[in-house]
Amino acid sequence: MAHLSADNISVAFAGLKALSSVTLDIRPGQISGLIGPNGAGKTTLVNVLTGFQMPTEGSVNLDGKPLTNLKPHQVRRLGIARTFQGGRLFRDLAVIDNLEVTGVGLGMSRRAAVAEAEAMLDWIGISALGGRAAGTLPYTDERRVAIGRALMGRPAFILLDEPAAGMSAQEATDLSSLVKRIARDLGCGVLIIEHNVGLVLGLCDHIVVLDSGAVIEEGTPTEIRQSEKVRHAYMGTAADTALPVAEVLL
Amino acid sequence: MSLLVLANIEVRYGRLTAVRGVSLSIKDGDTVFITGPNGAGKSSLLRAIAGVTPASNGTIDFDGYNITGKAPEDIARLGFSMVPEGRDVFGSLTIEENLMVGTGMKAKDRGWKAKRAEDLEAVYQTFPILKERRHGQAGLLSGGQQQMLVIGRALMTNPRLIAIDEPSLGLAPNITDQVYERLIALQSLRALTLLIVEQSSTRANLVGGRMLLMRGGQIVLDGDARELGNSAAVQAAYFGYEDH
Amino acid sequence: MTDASLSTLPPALANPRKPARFALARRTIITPILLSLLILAVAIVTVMTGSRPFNQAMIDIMVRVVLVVGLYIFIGNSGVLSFGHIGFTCLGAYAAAWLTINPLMKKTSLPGLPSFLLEARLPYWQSAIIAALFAGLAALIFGKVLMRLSGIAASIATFAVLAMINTIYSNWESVTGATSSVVGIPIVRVIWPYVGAAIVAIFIAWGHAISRSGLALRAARDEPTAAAASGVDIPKERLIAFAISGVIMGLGGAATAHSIGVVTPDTFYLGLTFITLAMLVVGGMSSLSGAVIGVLLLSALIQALRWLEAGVPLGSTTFALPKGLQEIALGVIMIVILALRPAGLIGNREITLFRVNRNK
Amino acid sequence: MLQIVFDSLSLGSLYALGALGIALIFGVMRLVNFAHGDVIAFSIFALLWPSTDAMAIVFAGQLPWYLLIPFVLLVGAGLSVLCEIVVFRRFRRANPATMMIASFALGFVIRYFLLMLFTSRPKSISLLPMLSQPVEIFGARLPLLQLITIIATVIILIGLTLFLRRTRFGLEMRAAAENFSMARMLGIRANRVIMGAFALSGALAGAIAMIFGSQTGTVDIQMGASIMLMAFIATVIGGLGSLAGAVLAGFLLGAASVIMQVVLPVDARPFRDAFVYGAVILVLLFRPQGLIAARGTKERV
Amino acid sequence: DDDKIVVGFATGASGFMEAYDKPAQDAAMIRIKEINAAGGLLGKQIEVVSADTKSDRAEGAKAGLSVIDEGADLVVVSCDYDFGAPAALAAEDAGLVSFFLCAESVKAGIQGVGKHSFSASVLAAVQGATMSEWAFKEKKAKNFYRLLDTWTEYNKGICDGFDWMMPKLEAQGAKLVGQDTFKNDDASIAAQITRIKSLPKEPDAIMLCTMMPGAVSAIKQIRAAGINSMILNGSGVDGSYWLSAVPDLSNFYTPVQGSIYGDDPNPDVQKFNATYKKETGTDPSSQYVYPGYSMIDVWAKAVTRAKTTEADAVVAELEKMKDEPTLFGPRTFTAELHHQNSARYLIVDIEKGKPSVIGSWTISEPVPMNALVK
Ligand SMILES: Nc1ncnc2c1ncn2[C@@H]1O[C@H](COP(=O)(O)OP(=O)(O)OP(=O)(O)O)[C@@H](O)[C@H]1O
Ligand SMILES: Nc1ncnc2c1ncn2[C@@H]1O[C@H](COP(=O)(O)OP(=O)(O)OP(=O)(O)O)[C@@H](O)[C@H]1O
Ligand SMILES: [Mg+2]
Ligand SMILES: [Mg+2]
Repeated sequence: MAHLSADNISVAFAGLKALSSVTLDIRPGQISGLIGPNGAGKTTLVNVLTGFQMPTEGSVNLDGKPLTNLKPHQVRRLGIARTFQGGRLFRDLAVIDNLEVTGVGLGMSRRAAVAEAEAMLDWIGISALGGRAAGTLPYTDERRVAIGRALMGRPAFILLDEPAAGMSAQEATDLSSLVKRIARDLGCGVLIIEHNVGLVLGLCDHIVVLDSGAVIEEGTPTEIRQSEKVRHAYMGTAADTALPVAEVLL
Repeated sequence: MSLLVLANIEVRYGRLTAVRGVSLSIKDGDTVFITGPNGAGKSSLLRAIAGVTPASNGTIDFDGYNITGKAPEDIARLGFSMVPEGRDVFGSLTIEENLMVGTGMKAKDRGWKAKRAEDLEAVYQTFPILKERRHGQAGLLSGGQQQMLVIGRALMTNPRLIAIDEPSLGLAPNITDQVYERLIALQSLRALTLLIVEQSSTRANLVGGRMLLMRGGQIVLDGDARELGNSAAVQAAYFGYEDH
Repeated sequence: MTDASLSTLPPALANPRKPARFALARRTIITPILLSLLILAVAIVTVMTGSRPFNQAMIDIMVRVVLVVGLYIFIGNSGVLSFGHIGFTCLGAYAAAWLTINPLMKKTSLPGLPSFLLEARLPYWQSAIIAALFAGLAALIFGKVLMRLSGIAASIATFAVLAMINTIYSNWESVTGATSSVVGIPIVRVIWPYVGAAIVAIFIAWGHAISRSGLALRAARDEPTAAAASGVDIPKERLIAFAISGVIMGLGGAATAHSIGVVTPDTFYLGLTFITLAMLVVGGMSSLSGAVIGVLLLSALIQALRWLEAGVPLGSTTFALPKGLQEIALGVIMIVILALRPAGLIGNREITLFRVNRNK
Repeated sequence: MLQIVFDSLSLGSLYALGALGIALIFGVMRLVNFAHGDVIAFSIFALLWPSTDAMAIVFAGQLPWYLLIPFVLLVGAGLSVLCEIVVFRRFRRANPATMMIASFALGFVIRYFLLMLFTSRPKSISLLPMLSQPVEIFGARLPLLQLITIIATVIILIGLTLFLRRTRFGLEMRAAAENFSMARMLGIRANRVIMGAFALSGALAGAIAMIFGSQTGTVDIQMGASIMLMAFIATVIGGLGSLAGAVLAGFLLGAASVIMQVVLPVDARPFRDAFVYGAVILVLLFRPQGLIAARGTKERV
Repeated sequence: DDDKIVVGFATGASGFMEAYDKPAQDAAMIRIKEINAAGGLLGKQIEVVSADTKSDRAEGAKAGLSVIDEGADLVVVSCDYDFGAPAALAAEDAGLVSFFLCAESVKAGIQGVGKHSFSASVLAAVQGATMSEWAFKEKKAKNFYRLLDTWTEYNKGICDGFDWMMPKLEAQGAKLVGQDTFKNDDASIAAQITRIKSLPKEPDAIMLCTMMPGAVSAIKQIRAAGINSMILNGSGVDGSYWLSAVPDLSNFYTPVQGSIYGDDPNPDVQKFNATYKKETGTDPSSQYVYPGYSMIDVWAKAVTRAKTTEADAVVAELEKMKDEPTLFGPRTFTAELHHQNSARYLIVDIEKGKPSVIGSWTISEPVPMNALVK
């Protein structure tokens, strides 16, 4: 069974240790959460997993085979997709073409790529946006298009970097159910970075907490919620107020 | 006394009208939250006040001056500080340089250097990570760190009114708490007026103050944040928003 | 890629309905057809006037169309400004010269040519094809090295290529005749071959634009990071466009050579680089229609200004612009157009029958 | 040997000064200012009366040096600021290619304006003739002018760097350069700041014009073009946005050119530039971000 | 039509070439006026049509076609070979005689354009050969240094002539002590100068094969470096307009076809200079005005002798000319060469910034074809 793992990853930027010996597993159909304070190294870890950042130490493995020296596009072709903290849509292209690009990048014909892109927009529930230029979309829609783009070619893994940032409670709820469907219906292994604790707790099977580049806690949502360490390092009042949302989802 | 008065503001992007006829008056020292669903026109409204996307219609008064159609720098110099959505850090400058950029307009005042150093220390206290990285390049900060930086930078200009578009964007929950604590402290310290856009009303419920709910480019609700709470009216406003 | 047994894949996703074959081609082919018709119309008017200088002027325009469309293929789709493409035009022009000049003349003027070239004397259309391929090959080789670069570094590197080609061709006495004009190239003064070359260039550019490679390249133009994360091999897609545009630039070079009958290295240097780039940008850098219309409009403008400068009879007096004002006016008009329409006259749209369409 | 060093430095300092002027504007506006070369030409033509005769009619060229130099610098600065106000201001939001073509068109306008006034024929002018005397230092003989050029370049570089790093104007300029509209939201009078940058760049163009004019004794409407090209290349291989990089690369280009001239056999010397440009490509391949990568050129994902 | 003869000028009336084409064309007009005043050519008046090449090659072809369409019997093209060739080729195509106003490359003629094409000036190689032989013979220069600006064919042509002459002089004791190249627009030639300075002894003469504007820059830098060798040049540096740039320039020699300095040994040249001034308002700025005059002169003679303007007949008459006298020295055309491979040159010497004719020189034998076409 497919299995993406980061083994003992360390990354240093000119003296700054962004990650130290982080190990992480992602499995198909599972939703893993990655949380932690600002600057903990979450985005950096995703960058390492997708070939945008060379680790100083450690390796990334897909089914036991190392990916560490591959370029981003090669990693993507192996079925590891991601979104970005900023939207990074192809602003001048139509929404449908944004998705098509990934299809084409993965080696589909344009015909096949269009077909899949249409189906994908439909599946996400944003077919109406297909013809819009991506540059004019409001924030939330941008996020959903980005997810749709990452799902093209139905990758085995998808890594989402703060997909719910700036969303209202309602929109976050919608997003949660989309992520669940991705894991369940597409069998994707999902890694989600979020500061919306309620959403993460309600959604994930497994959560990893980073702080200053190191894993400080790991476990099920319940375990994480009860962890004093996590509460101290990360959660503020949000941990309490956000709970109702999580409950709704569960 | 009203610090900011908007009369019938309209913002257009080509054929699309993002803000339609918003009138509003904000008192000195107020805390005002603007919430509302995606695409409601919240950011557009702020940008119009700041003079970056000039309003196509209506008038804006700030501190007794008519600032309609004025250049952003002139508006900023009157004491209106804006933190736009998305992180507009000056990536190639150091963190400390970023914080200093907006402090030049006070250079005429007496003792401004001491005041500036004080402000800087205060920002560093709120966000210790910024101090730690003060000579580092701002563009390399993580998303949340950049958000701290832009909020700190706006505070450094010592504004009368600070308008923040989604302050919690990308911030860890405990940092968000700190940001609010700091803002509220400043407010009691020197009557800072707050104009905050937040997607969700949760924070407004917690902090209190006035809450406006925007939808479709208009203000559809205006009331006390705690009173409105999760009231049916707010729910209606959100759910009245047909998603797609 | 996914373990199908694990998931209950929604049927629409498992087996999406493909659009009809060539749907995209059929939807967009109207653009190159309209552009070609436009060019044909110009040519027909030219032939009807029967004026030789006018015919020559229109031949020039056709050559420019080829060159600017060649530029568009790379610059328009990749967003990387290239200052080097006219170098490939130079290669094409000299290759055409080598292949078509009377061997007797070549033996005295270009004695350093390899014997198969010394002996060669091909009809112009064959030489044009070989010249185009030769330039394309050179683009492929240079591109292989350069396409790793992006942004302004890539622009400068392409400029360095141009400067190298120019320096070598300006000094390699026995093969290129150095800075002196190489003459003896058969002059083709009929407009049709040039029209043909322009139309071929337009269709190749269109074919590339709707190809997978064209789409991927346009995506990478906006957001290289996201494109890489979408599986796009950016250097490779750039290289494809670079090589194809190299071919077209080479074709344009051959056309230039046959249109005036002489080639010199400095014809293919900064002046031509800038005027072609200007035509592309003024027309609309990221649109094929922009490329073609940019050439036609700017050329028409230049022609009109020249005509004004030469003097136009206005009733009993002649109205003439002072000498030199033509260039100044041209510069001013370009600035005004760009200030009003920073994305160029056409923007990033394409003309179609029904309405102006957003670029695919 | 020492002679070669001085030869390299004196050629390099011209490129370096040019590169500074270009880097300054590029830093502020992402504008590759192709009109810079024409500002250089204009500054020196301002010393002549417009006339289409072959003989130059000197106008301000006979001023004493302490008036002459400020005059030329002012002309450069003034024209440059004028270009900003009349043309470049309208292109704040345009993409770099559009701006570049606009600058090229503007350069074209300036060039043909000069051509209309002065014809295309190069004109001669004797500027600061006292600087043509050779001087001897450390056993190397070089014209006084070259020595002054080298020293002036170094001083200008240091002064400019300090100015941009240490003063508020510098900070505001760099901020405006990076994000124009955000800078304005922070109360920066961005238009003035940018005008300041253009003035500096124009004054640098004036300085080059002075030096070049005194060195060659010729004024020619094309004279700025080749320096401008080399300067542009220097700006890029130096590391965009890095003034020190631009200067370093300017000197290196000068050195490369001089050294190739010295070491190449006579038959290969005409191909000198091909070698120089080959070296440029190599540098770019190994350091695409430039010799001295400016901060902020690395974009993080 | 038959009541007039048309001369078409496809020359640069604007842009870079204008500075060179216009004066020569003005001189040609003077000759045309004279002919018309004297009753015309074959009894017909000469009419002039012109088209601007905009100093651009592609425009040049158009300009050529345009004057041909207007019925030109003679097509006069740009001074420079590279810029004139497209129009000349158009004329050749149409079977018309073409004349380059002052091109000095052998290709401006049979070897480049074709058998109906001529140049009004003298080959650049003759200038290099003249100067070196003259310097050796008259100035007793022994050690020569060769400095070539690779920018144009014209520059190379001067040095080709020098290269052809040098072995002959070496047989008599001269010596080539070094050589170097530069490019016209090089911002500095410091490295080249260093090479000269590192010679054990300053050379007696530097053969400087270059043209404006780089020439002034090179001369100035050479003198600024303290090198006082005699500098030998081609005609391209003739004119006093640039002398202010190198104050007190001395030991500087240029070959010219006629003197613009008022000291030409031939009084008719002085008369021409006066006419030129009357017609154009300015004195001739360099010797390059003169070929324009000689050109119309020889062509008109050929037409008169052929009694037609028909190209082949006129060419045949031109090719019969041997030492045909003109105001600016004799002219010879043959079936092999439509250009002067030998000429009487006046030598202009500049001392303390003052130019004056100090003698004349004709090379001992014409430059042979194999030195011209390499
Ligand atoms: N390219 C880089 N150069 C230098 N430092 C970097 C670089 N990339 C990241 N960092 C630093 O590494 C640390 C981890 O950054 P990262 O972006 O991974 O944090 P994060 O966990 O995603 O934070 P956030 O929640 O704020 O987005 C931060 O301190 C950041 O400044
Ligand atoms: N630059 C622009 N060009 C065109 N349309 C725009 C532009 N900016 C915003 N819009 C449109 O204006 C409307 C209002 O946008 P605005 O950004 O003000 O909403 P918002 O309330 O801030 O939403 P969000 O919560 O997503 O930030 C949206 O429909 C948006 O698509
Ligand atoms: Mg992050
Ligand atoms: Mg918003």
